[in-house]
Order: sequence, then structure tokens, then C-alpha cells
Amino acid sequence: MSETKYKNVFVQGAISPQKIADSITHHQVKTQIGAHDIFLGQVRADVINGKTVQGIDYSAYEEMALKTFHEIREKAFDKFDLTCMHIYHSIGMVKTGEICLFVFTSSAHRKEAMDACRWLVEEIKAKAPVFGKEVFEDESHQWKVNS
Amino acid sequence: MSETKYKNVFVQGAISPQKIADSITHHQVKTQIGAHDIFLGQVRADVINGKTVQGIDYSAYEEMALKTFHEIREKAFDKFDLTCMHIYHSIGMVKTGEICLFVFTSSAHRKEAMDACRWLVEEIKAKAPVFGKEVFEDESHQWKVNS
Amino acid sequence: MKVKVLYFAQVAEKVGCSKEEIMMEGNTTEDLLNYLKNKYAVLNDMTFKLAVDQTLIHENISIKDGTEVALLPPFAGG
Amino acid sequence: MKVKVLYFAQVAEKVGCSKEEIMMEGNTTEDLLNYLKNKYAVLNDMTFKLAVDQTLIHENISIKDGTEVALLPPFAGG
Repeated sequence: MSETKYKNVFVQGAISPQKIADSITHHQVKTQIGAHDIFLGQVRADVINGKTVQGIDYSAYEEMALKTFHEIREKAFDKFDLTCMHIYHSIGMVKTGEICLFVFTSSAHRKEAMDACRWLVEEIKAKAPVFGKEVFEDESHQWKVNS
Repeated sequence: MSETKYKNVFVQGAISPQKIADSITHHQVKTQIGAHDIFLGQVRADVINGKTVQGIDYSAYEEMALKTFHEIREKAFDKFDLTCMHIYHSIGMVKTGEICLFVFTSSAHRKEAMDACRWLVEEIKAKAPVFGKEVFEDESHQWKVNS
Repeated sequence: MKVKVLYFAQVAEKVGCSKEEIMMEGNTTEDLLNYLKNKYAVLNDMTFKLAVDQTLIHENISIKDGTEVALLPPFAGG
Repeated sequence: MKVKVLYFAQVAEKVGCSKEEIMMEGNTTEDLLNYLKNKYAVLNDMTFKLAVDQTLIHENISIKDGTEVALLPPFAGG
């Protein structure tokens, strides 16, 4: 099973606000769209046992993750009346305050876009084999677990 | 009752993707944020009785609208555990494919950000005295009604 | 008494006016509505709500001299 | 038979390896798990799921020569 079968959703490092703006701009030619919903995950400077997170180093079982993202994507188009749908996830180090997940849904009407976006975020968190090493300011670390 | 009492949410014409990127960037220093939800309303090229919408010309009872947006905002902070919340709405002409509404919620956790964003969009549509004249390609028009 | 009346969107379009000060008898929103529907017959066929001093009202209320009343057709924000 | 085993995140860290090919007796995921827990005692104290050829499994299944099995600790995407 080759990685090239599936669309790459991984971005090296943080996802830039400019990339988000560019994505929005690309959708302005699709004039059947009436509503976009965008979810962004941002790395928090959590304090754990007195130590502050300085970033999360993301890793993934990439081939399985891309297959999983693909399946989630197919299911989303089945479940919701969407015009477009995009997912980007960081891989590697993302510092606090930076964006690590970008989910973008577009539909004629708001309900579909919002329902789909929420569903996608939950699916990604539950099913994508992505791992996060929370790195503290003293370079020690712990492994993040989704809640 | 003076307009200056309330924050101005109106933007002349379309809301640019760059403005959205800038808003996201401004929130990267707030490292207690873990999740953003962004809703964007985009003007659709609906076809009505064979005529295609080329844009919506928005007008508002501005003073009441700003008061209403202010009340919605206060209520949102009461109801949801939000770090930040921003609303921008276009006034004047917005062409098809362009953005006319930008709702931006930020919280430590995704559920609050997403619940708040959805609630805000519904409140705005129901309560803000904003009007939309759908202008067709032949310059005739009809008045939009929210569904 | 004097009332400042604001008209918006399709209401303004049909009435042909966006703002005016009127002198009316009576002191309730119902009195005002009767006055306006008499002045602009087209209002009898239109859907709109009233806002008194920038607050929507859902029943007949009394108004005082100098009040601002707006005729608001269905909202279409977003 | 030969199995390609992948370790991720905290599992890779504790095992000290991210990828290896092992030769094992038996032909089920349970046989494989027993083999691995014997080789790496630390696995007995860890939480992880198995993916066989990139699909999560929730019960003991048979595997064949050349299968790719991954040990996946709790996900933390997003």
C-alpha cells in the first residue's frame, strides 16, 4: 500500500494563517457556496506539574493516517451535502500559539458546513493515528492523549 | 443613543481573506487558546426565475444592529467559556463568491468554540436588523429573507 | 406628538422614504401604525416589525414625544 | 513466519525501536503480542492498539507472512 494513493494532508510544522487565507480565496470562484466552517487547532501553553509546554512534536503512522483521512473524507461527503472539504494536519514541531489542525468545510447552507466540520474534527481526533509529544521549556516531554 | 457606545462590526463591502488571516495571526499570542472556530458567510450566485444573483447589497439599522451585536456578544461570553469572540458583517455591496459574515470564536477546548460559533451565527441571523438586496445581473433585485 | 420614523429595505423602497418626523394623535404604537397605514396604503400588504428606541416590540406599547420608531422588514444578515 | 512490526510515539520510545522485522512462531496477533511482550517486558505496562496492514483490530485475528503490524499508543491528533 503506497502513500501516493491518498491525498497528503500533512504539513511540515505549523499551518500558517496565510495558507488559510489562500484556501478561502481559492473557494471564491465556487459561487454555489453559501457557508464555510473552519476549525483550527492551536497548541496551548499548558502548565503541567509546574512546567510549561513550549510546543508539540507531532508524529504519525503516516500511511495509515492518510488512508484514515481518506476514509473520513469519503464518509463526510456521503453524510453531508458538501461542496468542498479540506483537512491539513501538522507533522513535526508546532510551537505554542501556532496552528496544528485546519479543517475546512463548504456548503450551500450553514447547517451542513457546521455539522460536517464538527463531525470531521471528532473523527480525526478519534481515528487518525497521529501522536503528540508535548515538549516543555526544559526540553523534557510527555505524550499527549486526546480528551 | 450613540453609535460610538458599541464596537463597530460593520465592514464596508466584502470581508477579505487577508483580514481573516490577520485575525488568526493576532490570536497566536494567546497561548491559552486551543481551538478556534470560524464561520464565513459567502454570497451565492443563486438563480431565481432564470436570473442570476451578482451580489447582495447589505443595509442595516446600524445603531440598533450594533446594540444587538453587543448584546449577543455579552450573552455569548455568559453562556460559553470563550477566550475571544469577533463578529464582522459587511455593509454595502458584496459580490457573489465574496465573504459577507465572519464569526470567530476561540476557547481552550473545541466544544466551547464550536458551540459558541454556531449559536452566534443563529443569533445574528435571527436578531440583527440587517437587510440584503439580492441584485441580479440585469440590475433588477429582490429582498433576501433568512431561512 | 412628534415621532421619528425610520423605514428600511423593502419598506423604505415601497414607502419611498427612509426617515421622517411625523406629528400624530394618540400615544401608542398602534396609533402610530394606523397613522402610517393611512398615509402609506402599501404598508397594509407588507411584513415588518416595529422597533421602539432600537428595541423590537411584540405588542402595542405607549410611546412618548420624540420616540424613534423603525419599521423593519424580515432580517437577512449573514 | 516473518512480521514487520512498527512502533510509534511512547511505545517506540520505551521499546527503543521504531521498526523491525521479527521471526515468530504461531499465526495470530495474540501469538505476536506474546512474542513482543516477552521480548519487551515494558509493553506489559503500556496502553496501545494494534493495526494490521493499516487497519485497527479489536480482537485476535490470524496474520500471514509479511504482514505489517503497528503498535499504536493513544491518538493525539488535532
